Amino acid sequence: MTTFTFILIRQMPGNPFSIKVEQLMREQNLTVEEATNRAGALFDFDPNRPLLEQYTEYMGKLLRGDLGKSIISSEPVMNMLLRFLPWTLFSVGLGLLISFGLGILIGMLMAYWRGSLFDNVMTAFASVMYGIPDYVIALLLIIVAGVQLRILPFAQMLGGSTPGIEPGFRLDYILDLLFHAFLPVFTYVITSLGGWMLTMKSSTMSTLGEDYITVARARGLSQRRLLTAYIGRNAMLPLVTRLAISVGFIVGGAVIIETLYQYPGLGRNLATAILVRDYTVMQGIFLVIAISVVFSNILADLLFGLLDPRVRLGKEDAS
Amino acid sequence: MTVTPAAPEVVLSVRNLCISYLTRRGRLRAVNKVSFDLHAGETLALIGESGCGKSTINLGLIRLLPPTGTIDSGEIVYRRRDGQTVDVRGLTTGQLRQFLWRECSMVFQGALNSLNPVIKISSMIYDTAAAHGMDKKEARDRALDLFQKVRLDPRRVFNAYPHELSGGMRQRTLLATALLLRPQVVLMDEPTTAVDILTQRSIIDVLKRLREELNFSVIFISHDLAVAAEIADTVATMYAGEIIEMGPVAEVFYRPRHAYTLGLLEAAPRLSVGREELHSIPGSPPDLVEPPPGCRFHLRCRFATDECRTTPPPLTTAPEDERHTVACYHTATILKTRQEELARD
Amino acid sequence: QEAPAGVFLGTWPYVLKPDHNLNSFSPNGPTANLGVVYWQLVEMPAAFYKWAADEYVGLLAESWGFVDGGYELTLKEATWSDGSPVTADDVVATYGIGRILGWSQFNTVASVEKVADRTVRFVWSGEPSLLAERLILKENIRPAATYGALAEEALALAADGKTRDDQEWKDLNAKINDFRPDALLASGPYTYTLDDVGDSYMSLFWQPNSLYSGTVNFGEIRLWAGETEVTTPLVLNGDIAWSTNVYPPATQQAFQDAGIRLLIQPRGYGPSLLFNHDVAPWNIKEVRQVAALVIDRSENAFLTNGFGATGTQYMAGILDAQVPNMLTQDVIDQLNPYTFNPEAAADIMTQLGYTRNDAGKWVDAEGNTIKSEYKFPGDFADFSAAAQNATDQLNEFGFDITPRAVPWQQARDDIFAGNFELSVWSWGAGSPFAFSHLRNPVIRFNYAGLGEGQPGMNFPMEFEWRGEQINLTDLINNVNVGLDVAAQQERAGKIALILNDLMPFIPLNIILSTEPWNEAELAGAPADDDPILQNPSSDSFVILYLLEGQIAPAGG
Amino acid sequence: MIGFATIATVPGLLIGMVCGLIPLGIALYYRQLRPGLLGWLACAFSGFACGFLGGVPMIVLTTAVVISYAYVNKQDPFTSRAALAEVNFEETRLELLLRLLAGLGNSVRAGLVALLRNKAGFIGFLGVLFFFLMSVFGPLLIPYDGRPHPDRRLPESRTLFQAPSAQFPLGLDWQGRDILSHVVHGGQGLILTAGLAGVLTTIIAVVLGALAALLGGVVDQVFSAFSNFILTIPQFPLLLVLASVLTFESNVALALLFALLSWPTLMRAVRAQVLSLRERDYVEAAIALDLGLWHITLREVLPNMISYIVVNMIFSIRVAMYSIVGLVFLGMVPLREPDWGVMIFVGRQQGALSNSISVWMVLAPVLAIALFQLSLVMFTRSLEEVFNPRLRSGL
Amino acid sequence: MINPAPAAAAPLVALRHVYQTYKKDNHLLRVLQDINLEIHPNEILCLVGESGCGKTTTGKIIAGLLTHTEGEVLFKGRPPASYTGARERADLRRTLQIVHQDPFASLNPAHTIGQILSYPLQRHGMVSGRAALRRRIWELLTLVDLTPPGDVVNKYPHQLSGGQRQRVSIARALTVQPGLIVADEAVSMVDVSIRIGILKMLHRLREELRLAIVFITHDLALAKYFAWEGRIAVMYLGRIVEIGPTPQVIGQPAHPYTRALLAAVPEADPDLTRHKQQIPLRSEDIPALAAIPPGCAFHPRCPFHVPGLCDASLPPLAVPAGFQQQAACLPLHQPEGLRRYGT
Ligand SMILES: Nc1ncnc2c1ncn2[C@@H]1O[C@H](COP(=O)(O)OP(=O)(O)OP(=O)(O)O)[C@@H](O)[C@H]1O
Ligand SMILES: Nc1ncnc2c1ncn2[C@@H]1O[C@H](COP(=O)(O)OP(=O)(O)OP(=O)(O)O)[C@@H](O)[C@H]1O
Ligand SMILES: [Mg+2]
Ligand SMILES: [Mg+2]
Repeated sequence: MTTFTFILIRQMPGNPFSIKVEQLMREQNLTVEEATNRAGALFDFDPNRPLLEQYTEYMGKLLRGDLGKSIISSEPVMNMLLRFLPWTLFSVGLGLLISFGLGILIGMLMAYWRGSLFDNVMTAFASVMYGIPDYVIALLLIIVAGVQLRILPFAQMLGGSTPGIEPGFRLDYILDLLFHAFLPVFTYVITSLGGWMLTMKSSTMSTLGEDYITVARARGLSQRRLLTAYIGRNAMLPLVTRLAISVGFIVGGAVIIETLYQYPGLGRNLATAILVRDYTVMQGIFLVIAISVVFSNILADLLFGLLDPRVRLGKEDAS
Repeated sequence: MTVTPAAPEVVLSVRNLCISYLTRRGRLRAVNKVSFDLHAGETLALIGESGCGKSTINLGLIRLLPPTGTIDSGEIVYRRRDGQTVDVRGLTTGQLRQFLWRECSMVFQGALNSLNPVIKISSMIYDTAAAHGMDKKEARDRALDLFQKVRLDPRRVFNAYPHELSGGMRQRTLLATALLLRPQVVLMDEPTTAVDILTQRSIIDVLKRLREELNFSVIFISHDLAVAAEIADTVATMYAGEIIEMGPVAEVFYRPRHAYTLGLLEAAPRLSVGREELHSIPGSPPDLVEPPPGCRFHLRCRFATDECRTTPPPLTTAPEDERHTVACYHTATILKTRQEELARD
Repeated sequence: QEAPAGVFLGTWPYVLKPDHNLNSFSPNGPTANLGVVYWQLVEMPAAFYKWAADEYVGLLAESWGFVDGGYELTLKEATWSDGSPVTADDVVATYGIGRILGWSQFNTVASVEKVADRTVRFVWSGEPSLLAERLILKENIRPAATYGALAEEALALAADGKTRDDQEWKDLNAKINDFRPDALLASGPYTYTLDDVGDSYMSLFWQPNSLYSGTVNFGEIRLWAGETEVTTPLVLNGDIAWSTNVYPPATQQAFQDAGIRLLIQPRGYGPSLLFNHDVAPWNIKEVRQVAALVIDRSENAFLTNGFGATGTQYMAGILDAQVPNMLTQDVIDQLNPYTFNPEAAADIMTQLGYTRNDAGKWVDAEGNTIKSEYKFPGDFADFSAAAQNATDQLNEFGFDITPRAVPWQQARDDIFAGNFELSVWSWGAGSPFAFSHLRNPVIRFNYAGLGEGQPGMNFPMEFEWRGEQINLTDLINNVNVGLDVAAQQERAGKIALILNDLMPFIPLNIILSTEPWNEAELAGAPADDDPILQNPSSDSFVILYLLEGQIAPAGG
Repeated sequence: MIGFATIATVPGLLIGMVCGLIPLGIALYYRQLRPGLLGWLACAFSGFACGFLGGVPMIVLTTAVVISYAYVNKQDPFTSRAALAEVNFEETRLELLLRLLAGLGNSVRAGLVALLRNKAGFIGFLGVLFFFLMSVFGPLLIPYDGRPHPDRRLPESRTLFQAPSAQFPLGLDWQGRDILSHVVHGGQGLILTAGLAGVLTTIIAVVLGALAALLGGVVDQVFSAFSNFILTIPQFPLLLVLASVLTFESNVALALLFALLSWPTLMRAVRAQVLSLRERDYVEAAIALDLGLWHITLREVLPNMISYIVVNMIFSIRVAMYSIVGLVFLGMVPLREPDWGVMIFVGRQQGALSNSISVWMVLAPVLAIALFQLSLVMFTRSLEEVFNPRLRSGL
Repeated sequence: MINPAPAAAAPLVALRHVYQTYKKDNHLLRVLQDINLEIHPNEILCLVGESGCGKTTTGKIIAGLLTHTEGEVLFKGRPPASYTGARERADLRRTLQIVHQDPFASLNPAHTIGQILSYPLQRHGMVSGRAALRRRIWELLTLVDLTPPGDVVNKYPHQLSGGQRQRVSIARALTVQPGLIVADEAVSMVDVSIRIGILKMLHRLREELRLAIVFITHDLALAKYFAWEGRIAVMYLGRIVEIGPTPQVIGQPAHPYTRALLAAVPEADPDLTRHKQQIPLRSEDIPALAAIPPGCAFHPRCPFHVPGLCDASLPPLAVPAGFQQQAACLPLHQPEGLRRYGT
């Protein structure tokens, strides 16, 4: 995987050097010579070095847990990852959890009241939402809610936190974080909600047909207990695996959204890194993506085992 | 011999119950004008082939039909221990919830599917208790006691997940749970189908004993005549949604008056007789969306006459025993055939 | 002294922490993060250039001028934000490091010497030129207090006669890049610390010790991060009062509808259609001329950027606004204007032996249409619009061209590698010198200005033209040499005529900077006809007007 | 070339009308005028829509339907209640053909009925049909507006964008072109490419998944490892690189690329499905009857997966559509207009979303895509019924 | 009574010391142990036992659908490996057919009954020509009492009732003219009223077509009825514990397990069943296959077990004194065996 991405990334058109030249020319209106000279002095990166040599060096470092330094800023890539990853995990994770929670709730109710107006409206809503790209939703959200209706103070909401606020375990800081996370989280929720709703609906439908639901009814259980412990929990099981797997795509999915909302996460960082061809940073982020995909698959297994005693005990039996 | 309660007090009285399902092809009348009385401590066995509406009656009695099923008409009257009567059809959802399990509980076909696979037996017990205002401690004690009674290792089962139990254990667990709130009536839908012989035996034995100890009434659904013969006080034969014959167990087995009951008896192999001649009932069950006119059984009946083909036979009472009712035109012939067969053995 | 109350709301796509640093020699330092305009409010250059008047206004410089064999610069009595004076040492240190970094000033400058406390002298190595003067006056001067130690090492290396091929030199270069100062000493009225860099905006804060601290009207300059798409709603909402991004016409319309003024300034470039001269028939001069004739450049301009672009008028390889300065009227009169004329173009095609087929496409003798792929950077709204429209127009005339969007990095690399048939890139320059205009793109995107194995457009630079043997590379490289303006005009004129005739590329249009300026928040912008608006956006009036206090919070 | 080239042209119509004469003639022979006329219309219509590609297969289908009406009265020996000795099992080739056609016709009819039965599914079907008709016949009604119209600029306006008006129901785009015409013309390519991508994904996934499940062992492990590998590849740089190396000139190449990137998930599902189907009793019976691997794969396993495969194929089509739009959005595909994806791309680039007069350039294609996808989702419900013999014949 | 073993003819299928072991999560599941069986042409053998005791596994090994882990299986006296050549192997394959338990799962829902029957007929060239094919289908359907055949031939399996489907399964097995049919719980999922009809039909087929039938069931009454003329083999935890002619095994069971089973079966006769004497087991639960008790596997549940004997060594399957069937019970083989039980 690493090898593949390594080669892949170096094959991308453009290199950090020439891109910097272009940027200098465009932004500072320098002439080619000026820009070339300035850029030349800025990098200790040699695009003409043999790929194999670069590769062996990189892999050697990687094995020691060293992801190298950013070509552009000489910042150790590991530091950058550690700095940006929490934002992405927080926002996408929150979005995922909320959409998952809401999705299974609505999906369950849809199945429970299947055929009703609520069900039909929600099904249509979910299917339509599923078809609209997330960036379009994000742009519409800004323009309509932020600019035209002015119901969102979206300028203040950009970024990860209000500049100057002191990080800490304080209510105002946490509220500030939530305030800033609102836009991306809302977008993630809106775009992924439909999928969860539809899957949960079909899962609930099949659970509703199970005998133990009828038996539970016959035992006179309250509606709430029935919906949560019997219908909800069982119908949720197959979705949990998918939830865990989507965790793996957290990082990859956030690029455009984070850029639009200026959210300081890994996605926005990836976008910048790709733009300036910061090879080492890209490499680091892709590694994170690959690891998280693998990790989430393991997580899926674990979670499933945790929630479904059949699997859990099956494992214990074996040992 | 047949146990006849001295003062047969009716706990459940069903009159002209009609239940139908909405299907693609139209209304499917799964239960048609069914009436019976269930007495205190009595075990009523409903027998009949697959699809004749046994489970539907069962679900109808406690109003847990699937969304496509509706009770079209009829009366279900339940008599509580304090003598008050309850019209089950008239209960509100909340009342129904209170009614269920406390007064009338059930054991379903297929033990594995009747238990929620992801919660422990203990939480199932607690849930049930909580829904009926029984406190945790009491529920636990009672459950452990019942587990003991159904010959389970109480502690192990109480803390187990369903999949950790074998089929027989699950079925006995269900039986114990059904008795948790000391109901007067337990509905049992084929509790011994698809279990092994030895397990079936233990369930039968346990059921018999509990019934004596706790004195509840049972509606026992089965298509296995042998099981019905062993535990029922009263047997009702169902065909195509109707009860076509009902009476004390000995009456029905030794003096059947309906061609279908006779057919069932003739098709049941017995171990303790040597080589025997058995017969099956030809044909297959009728379509319930468009049931045949006249006697619903006439297409498969070897005694059928023109009368059978046009007019449904009325329910009549046997002269020997007024508890024995039957809907057939040829009761005498059938009775004679059966007696000859019995004599031959 | 109290900080003024106003907040200036601007925008710049700065880099986030931790990439962000305060080393203004490093790629992610203030240089890049503030952009030319705002950087000059922190580390000021010697002077500000007014284009229309062709004169410099001193910022840090008190006096400046050519002296025998060199150039002398005397600084005003200014102080850095820590209170220490700005001196000649600062200039020496700045250039000491600049030499290691290979600044282009050193193409003509041999050394920078301290003459007096506040005076430095630049000693020429080559021929003095106005271009060299401009580079000197526009360079931002950095504090020796911060970079002095590095500068000393640098000067020592230079004194030892080391060159950029020496390892010490390379090591020092790396050391300079890795240097991370804790604070940004400012000669201008604003500075910032890394704590002021937020995710969504960063702030420059007023400091009292600058020459201009007393005149500016803003206590804070707030820069919102983000590119066009991100800043659009912020401008609409009034969170950004002035933005230098390029907005597409629909957005400009939205600004106008929202009552936001649009300031028009030159931007210093425009899209040009590049031919690959290895690909038939684009290697035929007449075919290129035909292409120039059949593209309605004002339509193309309008679609490129609405009123933010004008169709090229002179077709001389020099931005229209500079043509009257750089060329003589005589030459201007000789230039073929390539007015939109499909009939004339059709005639040329017929003469070349092409015929039109049933579908209206031009075909050669074998019946082949003139098929080409037009590669353009899909992520640049203006270039891609220009390219798409040019394609449309060429196809309308009867060529058979497919547009193909690629990421801009690839488009650029493909042009360098000669891996294209038609493409689009910028022409012109934001510079008052013909050299910068003329080399772009014929040298920049041609083998002449590229490395080995990079043919670029592969336009032959040595050829016979009107009976004369021409070496176009030499001609262009020497166009601005010396201080004789008339001679420079003459040389430029010749090149212009060559380009106008051979059409190695088609300068489609000239993009203007259409900058939203929210008058509800900012007062003091010049009137539309104010000559200062002829300054291109890199020499924006905002620099001067802010420092001089002409720009103020509206209503305040 | 004749084929898709004859879409919605007079030759196409003629082809269809001529094709339709066959079912019509047969219908007249059997005195079944109504199905005959319907068959003729269907042929004419699909010939009009797809030329030979539509007309010729339609002959077979409609003829079969016609015959299925007529054949009811024919005596199939099997439908007789006579004794074995009295039954004649011989039949001529013509009779066989008729019998087979009648069977096909009955299936078609049953399929149609199943299609119409599910309400949501039917609405979905109508939606899909609408988009199909719009793409094929829309161009006949609404000519493509491809040239910029600087002349349409409203006084005082800085752009050529215009809000919807009576003349231009969806407004004008950044070049002053009619957005409606772009919506009508722009679906073809996208739908076709996405459809192709979905089909290819499904084919790859089904073939590999079935092979992995049926052959097991090393093959299984290799395929599974490979699918895992594909899943962890960061797709974004891969696309960037591929876009710089390849030109996605043809829809086929683009579709293939998508198929190559998106088969793994479906393949896993198919593998699991085949594994479970392989355990079915009827497969064991087929083994006991020594019917051979081919028979088992094609006749026993595959038919029971068809519904699953088709539903997943539609799902893949939706995903492909979404991804292609994304790819266009990133500007990595030749921007051939008219195309919904290109509209979104250019619209965003031209700032269309910032302004209520211009927002339709993006909203219109987005809604078109969303509605098309909605139709597909709903349509799958009907398809499930069509492919399930249990539901289909439970009339 | 009838032990149909004309010693000369080789048995159709012979199992000699067959073991079947599965590995599951590091456990060894000993599903079958030391199974010895011979099935002769036209014979009825009935396998009975509780769920999971290995009946289906044995059946599949007999039908050649499953390879065993140890021991020897001979088909017509030869090991399967000796069947070389496609033709020979195909012939062998076709000799052995299976009818599954679940009539819903054993017919492919995607094909009509006609198709289901025609595939094997065509594949093996059992008929030539379309007319012959259709005639043969007609015959087969008539043979299994699906009359008139026209009513079912064009239907899909789901349009038939369970009994009809089971008949189709049987007809399908008959397409290739097998010598042996393994009927794995073939009637346990069809309705009581129709079971007997199918069993009668199987009997008839056996006579008409000289079939051998291995009948697997857990219903002893049914086994008794069906296999009256054949043998019954009682299995417990992967072993045969008793095998012999049906009337003997049912009428005079030897092994305690068989006796417990027989006693536990309720009878369709109220008086009889309520007065049947029960044999109380020592434990309700059957041990797991992964942990089969040592010695006689039944000893932890056996009311007659002799400590130190039953749990120590494996009982051999032999004919105890006074019995005509073989049984694997140590106390029975001891001189005082019969007395201990008080038969
Ligand atoms: N949810 C339902 N929708 C439509 N029809 C149903 C439904 N449930 C049952 N039926 C039909 O109602 C009739 C009676 O079904 P029921 O389940 O009561 O039979 P049963 O006697 O319990 O059969 P079994 O012995 O197989 O359990 C059958 O014909 C069945 O097909
Ligand atoms: N492929 C397999 N892998 C692991 N265990 C298996 C496998 N096949 C069968 N078994 C186990 O072997 C045992 C015997 O199975 P078998 O199906 O032969 O029992 P059976 O007597 O037919 O039971 P039933 O009456 O339930 O059909 C069971 O415990 C089963 O779990
Ligand atoms: Mg039932
Ligand atoms: Mg089995």
